[in-house]
Amino acid sequence: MSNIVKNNPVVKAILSSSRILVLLVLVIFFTAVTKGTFFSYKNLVNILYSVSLIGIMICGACFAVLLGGIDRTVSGNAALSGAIVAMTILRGGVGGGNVALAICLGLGAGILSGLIHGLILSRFNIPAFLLTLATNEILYGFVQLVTSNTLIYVNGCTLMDYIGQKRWLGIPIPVYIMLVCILFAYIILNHTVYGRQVYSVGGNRQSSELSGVPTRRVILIAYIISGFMGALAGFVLSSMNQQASAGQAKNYENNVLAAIVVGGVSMRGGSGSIQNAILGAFLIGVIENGMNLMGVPAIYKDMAKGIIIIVAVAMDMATQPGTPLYNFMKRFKKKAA
Amino acid sequence: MKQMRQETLRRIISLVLVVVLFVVFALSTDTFLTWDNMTSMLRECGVVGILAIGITACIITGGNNLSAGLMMGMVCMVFAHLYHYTSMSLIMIILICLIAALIAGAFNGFTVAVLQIPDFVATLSTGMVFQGITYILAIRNQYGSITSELIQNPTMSMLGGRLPNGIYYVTIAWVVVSLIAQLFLKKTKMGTYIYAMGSNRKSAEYSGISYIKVKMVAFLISALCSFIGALFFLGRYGTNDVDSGSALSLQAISASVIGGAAFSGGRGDMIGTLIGVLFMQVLRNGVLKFNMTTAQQSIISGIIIVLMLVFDAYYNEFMQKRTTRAAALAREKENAGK
Amino acid sequence: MSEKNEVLFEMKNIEKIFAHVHALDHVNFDVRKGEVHALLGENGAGKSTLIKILTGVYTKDGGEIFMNGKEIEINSRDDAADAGIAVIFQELSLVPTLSVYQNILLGKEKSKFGFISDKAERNEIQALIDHYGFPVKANDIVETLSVAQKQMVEILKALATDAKLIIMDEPTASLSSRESELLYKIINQLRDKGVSIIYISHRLEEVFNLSDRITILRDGKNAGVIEKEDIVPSEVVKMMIGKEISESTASRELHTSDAEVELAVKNLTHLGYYYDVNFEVKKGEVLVLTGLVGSGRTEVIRSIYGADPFDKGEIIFEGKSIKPTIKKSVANGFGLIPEDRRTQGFSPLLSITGNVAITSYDKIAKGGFVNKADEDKLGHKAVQLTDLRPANPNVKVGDLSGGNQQKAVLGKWLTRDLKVILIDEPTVGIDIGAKDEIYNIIESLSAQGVAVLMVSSDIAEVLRVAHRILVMREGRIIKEFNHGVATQEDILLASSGFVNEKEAA
Amino acid sequence: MKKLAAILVSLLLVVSLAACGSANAANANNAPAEEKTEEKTETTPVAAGEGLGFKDRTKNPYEDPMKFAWIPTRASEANATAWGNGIREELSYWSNTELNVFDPEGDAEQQAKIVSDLVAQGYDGIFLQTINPQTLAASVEEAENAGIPVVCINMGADTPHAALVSMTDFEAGQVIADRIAEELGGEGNVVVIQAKVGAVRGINLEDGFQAQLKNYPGIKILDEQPADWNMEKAQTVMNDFLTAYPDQIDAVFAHNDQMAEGAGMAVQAAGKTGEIYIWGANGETKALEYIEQGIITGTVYTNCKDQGKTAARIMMLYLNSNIDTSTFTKTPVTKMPPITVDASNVSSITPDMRW
Repeated sequence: MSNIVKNNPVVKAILSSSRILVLLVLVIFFTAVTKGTFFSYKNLVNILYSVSLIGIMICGACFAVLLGGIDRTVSGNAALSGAIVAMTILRGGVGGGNVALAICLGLGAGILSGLIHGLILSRFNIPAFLLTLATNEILYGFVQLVTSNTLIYVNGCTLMDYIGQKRWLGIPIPVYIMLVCILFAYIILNHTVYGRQVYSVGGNRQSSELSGVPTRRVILIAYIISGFMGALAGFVLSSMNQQASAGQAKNYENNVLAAIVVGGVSMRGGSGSIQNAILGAFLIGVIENGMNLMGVPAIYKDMAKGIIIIVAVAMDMATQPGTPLYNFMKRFKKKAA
Repeated sequence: MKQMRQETLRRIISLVLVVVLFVVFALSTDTFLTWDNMTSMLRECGVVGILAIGITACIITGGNNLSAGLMMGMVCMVFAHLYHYTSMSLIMIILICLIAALIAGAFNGFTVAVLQIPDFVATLSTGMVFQGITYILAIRNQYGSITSELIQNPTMSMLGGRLPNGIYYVTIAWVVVSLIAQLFLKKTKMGTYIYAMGSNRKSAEYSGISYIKVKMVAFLISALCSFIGALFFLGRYGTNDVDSGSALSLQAISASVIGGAAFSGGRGDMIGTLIGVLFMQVLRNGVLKFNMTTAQQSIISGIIIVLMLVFDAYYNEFMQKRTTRAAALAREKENAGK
Repeated sequence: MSEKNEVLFEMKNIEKIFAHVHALDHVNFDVRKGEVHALLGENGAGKSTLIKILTGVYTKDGGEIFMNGKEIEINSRDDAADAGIAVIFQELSLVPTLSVYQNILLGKEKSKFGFISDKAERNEIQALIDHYGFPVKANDIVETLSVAQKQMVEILKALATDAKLIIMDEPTASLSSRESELLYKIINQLRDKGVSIIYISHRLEEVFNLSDRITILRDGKNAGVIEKEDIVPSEVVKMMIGKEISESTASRELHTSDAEVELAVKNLTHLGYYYDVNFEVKKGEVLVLTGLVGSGRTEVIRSIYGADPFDKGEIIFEGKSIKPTIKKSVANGFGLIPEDRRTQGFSPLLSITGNVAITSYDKIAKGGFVNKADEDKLGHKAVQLTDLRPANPNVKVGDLSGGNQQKAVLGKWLTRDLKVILIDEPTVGIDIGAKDEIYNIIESLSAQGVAVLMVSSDIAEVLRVAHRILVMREGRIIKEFNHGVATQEDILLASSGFVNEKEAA
Repeated sequence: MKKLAAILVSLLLVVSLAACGSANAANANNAPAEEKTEEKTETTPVAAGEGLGFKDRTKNPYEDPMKFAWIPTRASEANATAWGNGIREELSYWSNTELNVFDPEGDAEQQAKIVSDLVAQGYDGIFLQTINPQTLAASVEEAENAGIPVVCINMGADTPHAALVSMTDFEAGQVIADRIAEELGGEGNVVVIQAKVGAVRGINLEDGFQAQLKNYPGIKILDEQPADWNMEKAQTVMNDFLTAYPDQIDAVFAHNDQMAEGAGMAVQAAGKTGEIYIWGANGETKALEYIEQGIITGTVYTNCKDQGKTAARIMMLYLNSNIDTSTFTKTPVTKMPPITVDASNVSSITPDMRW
């Protein structure tokens, strides 16, 4: 029996990726406990919907993490773009509430913020975690200026209503937007020259430099994409809520980071894929949804998320030679064999 | 000129900045340089400063500790829980809180050193676990909702109190713990090992220093600081709620890096962190004085921190270029001589 | 220098086998008390393997080690340390942010309940420093010290553990001559105090003055032990080189001597690194820059490639003077095989195909989109061109052996239509078998008309591959050899500063 | 060099220590030995008999330059904005007044720090919506003792202060419980979408709701999950409720309008609008429109702008009187009448009353 399992490629792929394993276990467990309601098409759509915002942000932040940086400004960009879009539409000043212009301004702000981060981070070697920690505060400062600390309620805009409320073929629009972003990130990372350069620079910046890869430009574009995706997520969030507020999307960067890490993208850069990062987000979404359906009191949810992340990352570490866990596993297998 | 150590110079820069900010704020508003304002500003340094001490120890080993604030919140909740639901004596409660903090510190150490999960990710998740424990231990009212409870205890409220002329006990504790930690870092064997492990792990391990032991000690120091911080937190506010301390970790990390600690490890010490905390509070307190809206405050303090980071990175680059150039010129001079 | 015949360490018929290749074959080696014993031999002759066995980094497959006559086992660095053996490697293992005395006493601090008596330790180390007259203070922070000073701290670290034997591996490689003089003085002082020293260096001049005895290794076997009195430079060199040169297949004479000049360099100068460098490389010619480490060769080719700047002089490519940048060089058909594979050569987490294709996306991508089929073809072509075994281009380069990694790095450029290839120490740390394959690749490149500019300090390799040889020393080209005329001795003597009486043409 | 920096800083602090004589600070780690003796007593800091104290105030609030501060729990929330606008509108009649907004972003300690800092800056009056009554007690007392009246809006502090103009969260919870029970005819299942775990306003609403539900044994709370005050999380939570309890949910109680609107969206998407009663609290404009559109059933409306104006008037009253509010033994409270709004009377809330 064991050799059938061992050399069957599908099984091997599943066994090797610890995350899919954890996911499978969770899905089976939740389905059993909720007597099937978990494993329904409607619930799957709900999970995708609950994960859509984080998913869009991941499609941006993933580029920065693959290059070894951690971009905490996804939330700041989201809040700023949402506020700008709402203000432009509501005030109707510029171009009479013209939606297209509002969106351009909002996404433009995200791109500008990404450009500034990219310039600083590609020129100086500052830990991205620390720089974006400070700049996120600055972005939220600007959001307060734009919204002058009030809640902007936008109810007249058909496009935002469509994105925020309507469904197409039973699936909410933000899910489609997320899927488009994932496709975009997947194509860029796996099928374009830029994607190859991201993995090369993330793995070894000096060897890429000597191979003629424009490393500074690669880093700059990564943060522009990250800024753009943050802004897009902000626009979708404002559409969902039909409002923009100064405290919007707060602390989303922790969820984005947790998902990317659970997805097996290494913090040192160079390894990990967008599919796995999204899988990480989906995994966390499944946990939250499963616990909701089981009626698990809210107070246990945070703890469960923390433990799941530790388990998922520890399983990864066990596959890397040299770590005590790896040696322990090796000794364990030897004893078992 | 003997080439100055990197963080010595960084500390001088932050010290100069503190003095500059101090003078600017003192001159431009008359409400800044009052004794009351000074003591209240030094009081604000207290709890975040004590946490920063523990976090600096973790950063020097080349790691980080994002769970310090949430651990403090957990220790507060352990105290509130025992105080509310049991009639233990104050000493017993404080003892149990200390043990809880040390266990949490050991858990951090285990996740980082044994499971080898990168510090950043590990402490992010252990922070969530501590948050969960805080929720579970929270005090409930008759309807079962989470509530917070006023701790009526003369000893505890004294901790939040101040000396007759105004300096708060928490400020004194902050300075005392800083000095103790500085002595520990500079004068003890384990202190040297913490620096060695952060600066060059391979060479430290070759000299027989165990990575797991050093990491465990660093996280236990951080746990102890969270414990002390928790006592003074309860002393000051007389109560706690479920997200007490959740924002403190990031503030403490920024303070210790501004004070000279470097994420790459092996750099920084407690005096630098003390200055970093002072810098943050002078900035925060001063900016408040200008009737700026909170928007302007966060923008200005954010920009000041970014400028400092950029200057620091530029300075390091400049020094590196200078030393390689100097070496080349030395060879040149000698070569020309031949 | 009193005759100290009492043997401190003795290694008898030491065996070491790597992948069924005899790295060490019945090697005998002994060190007397208070003696400077030099260990000489070509690259790959087994010097570093022998030292690694003595210091517990490797374990021996056969033979015994004696200390003061008694047999001892050295299986770990701690055993070596207990036996009083200290070693100073090229890449120093100090803690940059700690002070000198903290580094020296790291792990061995004396303390009362954990508290270190700072003053006592500092004075103790300062006394040791003054005793040897080192130009460094116990309180200095290591990162503020020069390379020479750091090396002295390493020596102090050995002395502090009252090491009986200090092994120095290429200590003067990156030192200026003034700093080297200081090191020689210190070595003599140590010798007078009864400390034995094993000294490994390619600088023969230095070795001949310093050492009391010389042991020569060749292809993992003893090639002779010579006392100081009867050292004859040319004899020593002959014993070192005796290795038969694996005859290269290609004819060594450049058949079309009137081949067009591909690359020319006119009095190139970069202050502090190299001065007035002039040479030309014809199409299909293999020009090798040889010389000791630190003689400026790597800096020259990095400047030609555009990775480093230069102060004066001109680089002429296909007749036109160019201001090289890496991007332009790659476009012009240049290629660089960097000095340090691991940090500069490849991206470890990418597959062979990934690494190879990174330089040729201008060819296999349209409108920014990569054509996967072409990319895979490129990967297979690279594997096939470099005869990389196992021939699977999807393996991560980080997981390959040293030789295969170098082939992958070569593959990065072979798959492009190259005009000039710059190669820096191609076969460092590669087993003998793979070396030949790399030489074949270089020869096939030359046959296709690619101008090859190579840097190498492995004399046998130089003779095997080069059409023309330039010897550099301290940033200047001091000698030119046409192949066929030069022998290993000439090159070795020239690069280590002995001008051979028979002036080569 | 490093020595100099270290000495300079510690000198700065040590000197001030020495100046104040022997520091008998009970250093934290050697905890005091004294046993906890007395019982936990009720908080009545000032001896009951003393009563109202008086103090002549030098400034005339209607002419002299006055500095006021408004510190909500989170500046970006709709009701906080409405209160702020109410205060600003009222104070703007007198040109000598100045109002600055400070946003603690939902962090109780941060709010306490801001209050004690404003005291040091010599503000004349503080408007406050406390995040946690106990956490803010110390700094509010500090302000009152400094002669700065503290008028709280909707959530006070556990110490006597100038005034509390409160919405009636507890009563609102009760009213909603009654309306739901009435609509369901005493029988049915309710799901509750709670505020952020530990948020005091959410707790008061919840307590009122649970207290009132005791009189309707037929109404059962199926499930409770927090959605942290925000709309998109509420949509997700409601979707999960609808999946977990298909066709069993009769009513939804959300701790604020935002979450009720989110629930309304989810119910609308599930095509069950009208079948499930959805109740929120606060009465922001968007909720009123959702009631008009029938997406949610109703809410407890408070005229927050009016509430802000009331608070401003009370502040000006105290500042113009010579009542020393620091001698209060109990915080006087004025309650804003909670108006239960549903489709029937939503039009009675005229546009100018909407915030």
